[in-house]
Amino acid sequence: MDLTPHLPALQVIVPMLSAPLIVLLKPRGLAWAGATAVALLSFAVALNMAIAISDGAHYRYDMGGWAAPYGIELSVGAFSSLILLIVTGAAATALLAGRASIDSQIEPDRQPMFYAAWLLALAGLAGIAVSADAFNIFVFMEISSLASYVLIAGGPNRRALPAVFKYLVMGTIGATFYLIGVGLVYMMTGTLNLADMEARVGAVDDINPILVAAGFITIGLALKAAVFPLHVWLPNAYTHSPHMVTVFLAACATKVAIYVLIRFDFFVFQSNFDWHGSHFSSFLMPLGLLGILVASAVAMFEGHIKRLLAMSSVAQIGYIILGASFVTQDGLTASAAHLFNHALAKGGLFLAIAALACHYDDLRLDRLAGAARSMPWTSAALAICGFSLVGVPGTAGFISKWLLIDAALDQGPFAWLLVLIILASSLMALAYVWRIVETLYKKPAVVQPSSAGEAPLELLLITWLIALANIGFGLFPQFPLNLASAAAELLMGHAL
Amino acid sequence: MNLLELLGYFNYWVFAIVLMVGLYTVIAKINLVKKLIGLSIFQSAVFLMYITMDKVEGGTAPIILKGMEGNVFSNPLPQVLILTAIVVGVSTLALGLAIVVRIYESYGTIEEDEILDAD
Amino acid sequence: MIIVFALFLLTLLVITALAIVQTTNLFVAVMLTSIFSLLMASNFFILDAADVALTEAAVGAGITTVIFLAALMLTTEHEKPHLSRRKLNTVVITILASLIIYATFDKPRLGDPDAPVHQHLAPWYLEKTPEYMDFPNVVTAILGSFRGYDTLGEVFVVFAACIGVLFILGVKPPEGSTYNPYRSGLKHHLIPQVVGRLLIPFLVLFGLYVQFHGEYSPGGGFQAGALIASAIILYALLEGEAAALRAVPRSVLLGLVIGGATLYGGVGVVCILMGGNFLEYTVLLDNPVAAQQTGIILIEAGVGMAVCGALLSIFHAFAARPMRV
Amino acid sequence: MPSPYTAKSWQLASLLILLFGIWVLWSGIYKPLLFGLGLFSCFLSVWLAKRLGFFHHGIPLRSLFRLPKLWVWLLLQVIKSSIDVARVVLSPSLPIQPKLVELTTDEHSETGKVILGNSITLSPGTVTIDVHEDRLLVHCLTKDSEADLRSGELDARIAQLELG
Amino acid sequence: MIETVVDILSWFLLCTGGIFVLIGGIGTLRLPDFYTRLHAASLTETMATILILVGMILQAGLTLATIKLLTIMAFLLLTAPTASYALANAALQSGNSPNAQQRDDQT
Amino acid sequence: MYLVVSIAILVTMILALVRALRGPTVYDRVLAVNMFGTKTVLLLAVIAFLFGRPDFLDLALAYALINLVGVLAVLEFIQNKPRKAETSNID
Amino acid sequence: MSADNAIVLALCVPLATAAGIQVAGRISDNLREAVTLVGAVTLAWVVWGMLPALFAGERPAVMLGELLPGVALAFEVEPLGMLFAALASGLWIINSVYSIGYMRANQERKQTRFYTCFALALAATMGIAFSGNLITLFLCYEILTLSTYPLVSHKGDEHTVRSARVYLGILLCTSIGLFLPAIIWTYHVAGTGDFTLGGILEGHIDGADIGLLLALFVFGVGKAAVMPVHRWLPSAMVAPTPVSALLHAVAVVKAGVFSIAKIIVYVFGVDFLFAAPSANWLVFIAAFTILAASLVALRQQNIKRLLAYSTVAQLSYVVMAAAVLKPLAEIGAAIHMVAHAFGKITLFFAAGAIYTAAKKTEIHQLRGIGKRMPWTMAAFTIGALSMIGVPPTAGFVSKWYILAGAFQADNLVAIFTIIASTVLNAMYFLPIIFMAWFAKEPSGSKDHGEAPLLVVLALCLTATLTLGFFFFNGPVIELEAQLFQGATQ
Repeated sequence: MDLTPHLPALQVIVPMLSAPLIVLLKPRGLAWAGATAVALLSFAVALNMAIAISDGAHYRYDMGGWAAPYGIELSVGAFSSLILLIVTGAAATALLAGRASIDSQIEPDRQPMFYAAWLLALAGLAGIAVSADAFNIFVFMEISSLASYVLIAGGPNRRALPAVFKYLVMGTIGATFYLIGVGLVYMMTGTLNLADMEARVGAVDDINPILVAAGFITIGLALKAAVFPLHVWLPNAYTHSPHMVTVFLAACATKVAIYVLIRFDFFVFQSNFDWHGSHFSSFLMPLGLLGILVASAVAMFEGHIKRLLAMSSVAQIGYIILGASFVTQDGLTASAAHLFNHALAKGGLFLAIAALACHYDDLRLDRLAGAARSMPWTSAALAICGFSLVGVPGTAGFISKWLLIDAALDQGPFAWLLVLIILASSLMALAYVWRIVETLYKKPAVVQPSSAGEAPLELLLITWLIALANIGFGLFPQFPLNLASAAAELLMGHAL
Repeated sequence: MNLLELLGYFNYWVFAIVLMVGLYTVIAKINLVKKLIGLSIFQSAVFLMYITMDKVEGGTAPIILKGMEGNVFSNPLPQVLILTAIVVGVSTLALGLAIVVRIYESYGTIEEDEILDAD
Repeated sequence: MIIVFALFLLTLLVITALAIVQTTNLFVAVMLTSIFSLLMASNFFILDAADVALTEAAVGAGITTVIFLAALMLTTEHEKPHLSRRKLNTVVITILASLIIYATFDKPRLGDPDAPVHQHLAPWYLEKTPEYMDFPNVVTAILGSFRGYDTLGEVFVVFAACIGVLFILGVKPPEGSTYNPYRSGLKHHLIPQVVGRLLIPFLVLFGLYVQFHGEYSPGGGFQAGALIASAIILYALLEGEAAALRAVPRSVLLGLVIGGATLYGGVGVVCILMGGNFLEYTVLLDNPVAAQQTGIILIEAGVGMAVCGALLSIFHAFAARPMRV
Repeated sequence: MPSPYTAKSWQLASLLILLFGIWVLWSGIYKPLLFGLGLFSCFLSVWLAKRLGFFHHGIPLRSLFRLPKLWVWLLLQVIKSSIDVARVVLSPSLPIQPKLVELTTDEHSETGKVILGNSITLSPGTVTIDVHEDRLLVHCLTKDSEADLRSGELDARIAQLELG
Repeated sequence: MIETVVDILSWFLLCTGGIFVLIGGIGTLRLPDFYTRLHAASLTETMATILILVGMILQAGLTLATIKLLTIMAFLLLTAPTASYALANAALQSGNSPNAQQRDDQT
Repeated sequence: MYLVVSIAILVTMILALVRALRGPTVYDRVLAVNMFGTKTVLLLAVIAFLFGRPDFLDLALAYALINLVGVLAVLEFIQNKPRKAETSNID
Repeated sequence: MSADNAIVLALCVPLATAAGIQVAGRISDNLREAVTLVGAVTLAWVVWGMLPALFAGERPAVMLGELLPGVALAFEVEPLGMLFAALASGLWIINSVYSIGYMRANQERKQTRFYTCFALALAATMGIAFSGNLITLFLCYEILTLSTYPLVSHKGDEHTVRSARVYLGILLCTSIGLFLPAIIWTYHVAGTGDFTLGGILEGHIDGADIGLLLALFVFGVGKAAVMPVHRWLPSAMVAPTPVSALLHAVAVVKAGVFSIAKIIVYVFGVDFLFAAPSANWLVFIAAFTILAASLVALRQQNIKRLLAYSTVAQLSYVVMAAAVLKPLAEIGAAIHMVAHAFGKITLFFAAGAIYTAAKKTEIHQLRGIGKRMPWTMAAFTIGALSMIGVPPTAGFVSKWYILAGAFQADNLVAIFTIIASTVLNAMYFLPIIFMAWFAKEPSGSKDHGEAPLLVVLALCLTATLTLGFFFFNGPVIELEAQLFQGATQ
């Protein structure tokens, strides 16, 4: 039987329905294997769709057989496909690489639940990406959030707990804000389907509730996405979660929120109100810029390597937001491309850190001095991904920075200021990445690793795979770039 | 605008007030359990908003029993949404409480500032 | 008329909310939260949302209170009376409040039949439910079929919470924790015990009644799950947590959760296998109306199982945890 | 199974029938499907009840038939004492003389003691606050209610339930 | 004719029930300590419940609603004293003797 | 008529709430909460009739059940939790 | 072998050499060095093999892939790049010979890494030389920076690491902070970044923006060491001498000035820039750099630091020559790259030889050293004379062309600067030469002879080249003249 038309649904339900079954797999190896197989399958589904979509396909799916505004519609276009690739890719990669790391951080009897939560997080994030229904997005947002809280709380350090609590509180506030916004839009339009909303919002006479709704949705999602002043939950949550969870979530969790934010704003509001573009810009651009600067500056002085990278994530989110806030084809392309490239770079970095953590318990930067001597391959991969983060040419990160600056140059008289800020933050990124590299390579060792040698082979291999992908997509970025520009086209097609 | 019409907005005002009370509790209180309580108040306010919009004057609950086919019915859709949202709220709350319990076990306190001091 | 009730109940609601914020005793706050929930439920009821009211009562006033108390038991009930960042908060709150109230005046009035919400989707649902499903409760029709995917998501939210709590509380309790407050229950209280025991079968029956009459009257899988769970929680309170676990072991609870979730998803997958879309029940049987009904009964059963198992698992996870005295 | 006590099959059957009767009355929808589900539900309830120790405290069937008589009497008591309490509450001077009374009862069966205790509580003005062995601690609001209590009539009537 | 009588009777019962509820509410406010308030509460929980529910049963007549109302009544009449007992007992066991209670309240 | 009754119940609910807020002991509050719950049951039953939808009595039934569970949970809590101060006023 | 394939081969040979060195390094030192030499010779053969095609007017090109729409990874051989590539690949052989001698004699550690990075740097250099557009140039430029970092910080002690950080910091910061935006700006306004004869910016940019863009390029290409971004060059002196040679003569600084020349010629277009008044400042800043660096060099005591400042000055010759914006000057700039390469590598080799043999690093220690190390000092003298521009050395030829270009442009500033700097050059080089040959060796100094044979061989070779270039510069000029076929005829 032909499953192709069911792919959007399968993308979500395969991991989701496997989650309960994973709990039953008591021998932990089996749970891992099952989860990995499912994650790989999801990735295959996502890849399959992405390839078809880059050839111009567009998937639509009516859940339950009920047509769009009445039932829930799934819709996978270029933008969602890009996100799906990131999400499933991150989940599969981290699982493939992470068995040893997870074994060392999660007790065996809790592991089946851990893997189940993992798959739920995957399903939730994928569900957000494929859904074309405002409320359905909320439901899946909550699935993914709850599962991520669980994953993060699995960290062996007790500090994970206050961190995850903060995340829980702020995440819930964010989701609830989103819900309020959706409610207001629903109140004024009577529909929940995004496409239907787009068609009906314009006809609404009383614009104030829509305006407030846009505000609530934007703030709520900005909270979830850790956009600059609302990012306070992120650093600790990423720092103290199990390493593999950091790999997974840092690569995709906030991105999905950004995806919804951009999608909602462009599909529903931009297409109806010509002032919305400027509101959107004037709200998000300063936040993006501030985030880029402040977070980079903070990262430069961070002592803990995971916290440092978490702060850098905040800055990178700033880039993505900045690109979107231009409301131009180029800006959105840059944004979408950066979504992908940052996931690649951050994923690789956190993988390398997980590898370091195999032999170093304390991940404070000064304790890691000289690690390159005992773990040269890991350190090299870390350096490569770090350079990608900075945007050194030849790496994936460069592509998106290029696009971003290119897009910024169109931004009227203050373009030079934007470029200046982007460049300044790139230099700050260089500074903190260089700090890591230099510590690993040039400083005399302070702490002897708990055991000599490299990280487990599979972890090392995957880390290198990602590192090479950073270079590969830096030199041959056609595939993600096609998707990104198709995504931007899709979004701009909805803007006035 | 006469009084009755004004009172038609009363639900929304209460929504706004309760929402803010909840939010205030979440961000101003430093006791973790209190924060969670605030969170559930906060969410409840949203439920109120949704349910408020489902009401139709002279309508009745959307259960179309025999012989009621001609009646006016309230909007069933927000109710469905809120059913889901309530479940989500409880789930979040349970998870939050589990975390609070663990925090208390490892820190001996559930006051945020004391936890910060402890680390 | 509704306005009168609304005025009363909502004013009480606001007062209760303020009181909850003010009190420094968490136990009192939880008690007031339960009142808050009841008020909220009454409000839902007078606003014609019977299903929601039932849920809010069963979950908000019942289960939530129980779980709150179980958690308070393991922590502390006293809150230190200080606030943080008062000024900033006030500013944020004021801005948001004015934002909302600003938006208020363009909203449709309460009960305005011309409001856009009542124009677009709702009439369709009200009109088509008798046609496609042939049962009276439109809420259940939307919940189970039109937006069945949301409900699937909801079940998995519960599932996530369940495994989350089990996972988080699955670590060893700290050194020296021996005392389990729920060990003995209320064994020495004769009256509650006898009465409770007498009631339990009726409660379970009532729960099942709500489960299977979801298509005809308010209720459905979720409310039923919560009700049955509270019946068993009642037993646990009376006879001690361990006795309840002996009667309904953990594995059964987990089985319920997994089975329920899988049942729901399985129905969807079967629909795909039979040539329909995911959760398109129409393909299950030859007669589309009967197929819809069958599908909804099956998935509601799944919801009930999952919710009941999950809530009980969560309760046990808290109640079985020993503490230091 | 938590309990050594195994329920007799007639007990199970009667509970089943009772439950099914209630189901039918509650339901009001007479379709084969719902009957089937109802039967299933009743079986499930009985099974759970059995597991949860419903049958630990044997309920003498015969006393069930005498209950209505008690109820009628109790209803009169309730009305009487309700009016009393209402008067007390409403009178400006609030004429209360709260007092703790300890009652000894001849009841031995747990069920009997529960019925007694609850009956006392049901009538306003008296609240059972402790049941220990064969002694009941009762809180009375006024002298009158105390007097009623001390008359021991209720105790006697409940004792009758089990006797015959 | 019968209907009118039943109607009047039920209205009467409902009204009285309402009054008793109110009195009970007032009682919980006026009475001085926890144990005495219990009595006022039980006023609303027994007498008022019976009156109101019976009033409604009369209105409903021989319908399914009557069964439900009866069930509710049975539930309430079973659980209300149980809850009162549980509460009072808890108060007692935690060392709140009825006499000590009075002092508490005057503060 | 139902309206009158329901308003009476509402007023009583307010009184109970006042008691719950004023305390002074924990038990007073719990008593008030319990009373509040039973009054909600009555209120719902009455409103069901008031709205002409007596089939909604299920709700009242569910409330009655939930209320008992709640009170017993509270009892269990009070019993097991060593209490520092008996009276904790709302300040 | 077609010329197109040769480009790819030119990129791959050093990379393969790097890989081979890694492998061979685990087997034996001799094998490793053999691999290095084989790689160097092969590269030279490949690169020089392209010359005939170029003289024939061909422009071999290859496109590896498209990064972004319109932004491709492309390589193209043109005269300027060919000159640079030929120079670098040729000098790599000599430098390798020298390195082998130097590294062995000084028993440096981690030699495998040294040779690997060296090969990588050469690969990047080839990339820069053959880059067909701005983005490829930038990419290779950054790889060059990164691959030379381990070389500069080779010693690994705290001081070295700090200096290396300055090196890397300045180069990366300027490239990312200035060069990159300039590139993006160019792409943005012109829609392309391909190096095209006559420039691509004409008509796309005007007014003060031209000056601004030029500034971004000039200061962004930190490797050209125009003041004030010259600081990295003295810092990088902590590196071993072969590395200094690589930096100053073979690859790094040459890459810098080459980039600027290429950008001026192919991106702005000489005529376009000449007509733009806002671009005049470049001559001034270059002139300032020449004079200031020379003055600083006067005060240096350390040989290598002196040479470093001399390099700063000489580099700005190239920049200034390019900035004069007349064909003759551009040719002069190209020739000066070659001339300076020969001269400076000789000087560094000599300094390294002195360090290897006598462990002397300061100028005042050189008294009478000519007697002990006659070959070395002879080469040093030739190199120094070339720096000053005395015939018959290579330096004279290039200065002549630059001067001619300056006159052609009536650029008095340039003329004055060249004359003044020649005087200054003489002022700091002549005393050293004099001291080495004629001063009396202080008593009690260590007894030493010449440096190892390979070292001496290498430096003699470069000295010969310095002299030889004076006489046999025809092909080079012919090649570069292709740049301005129209202008010169």
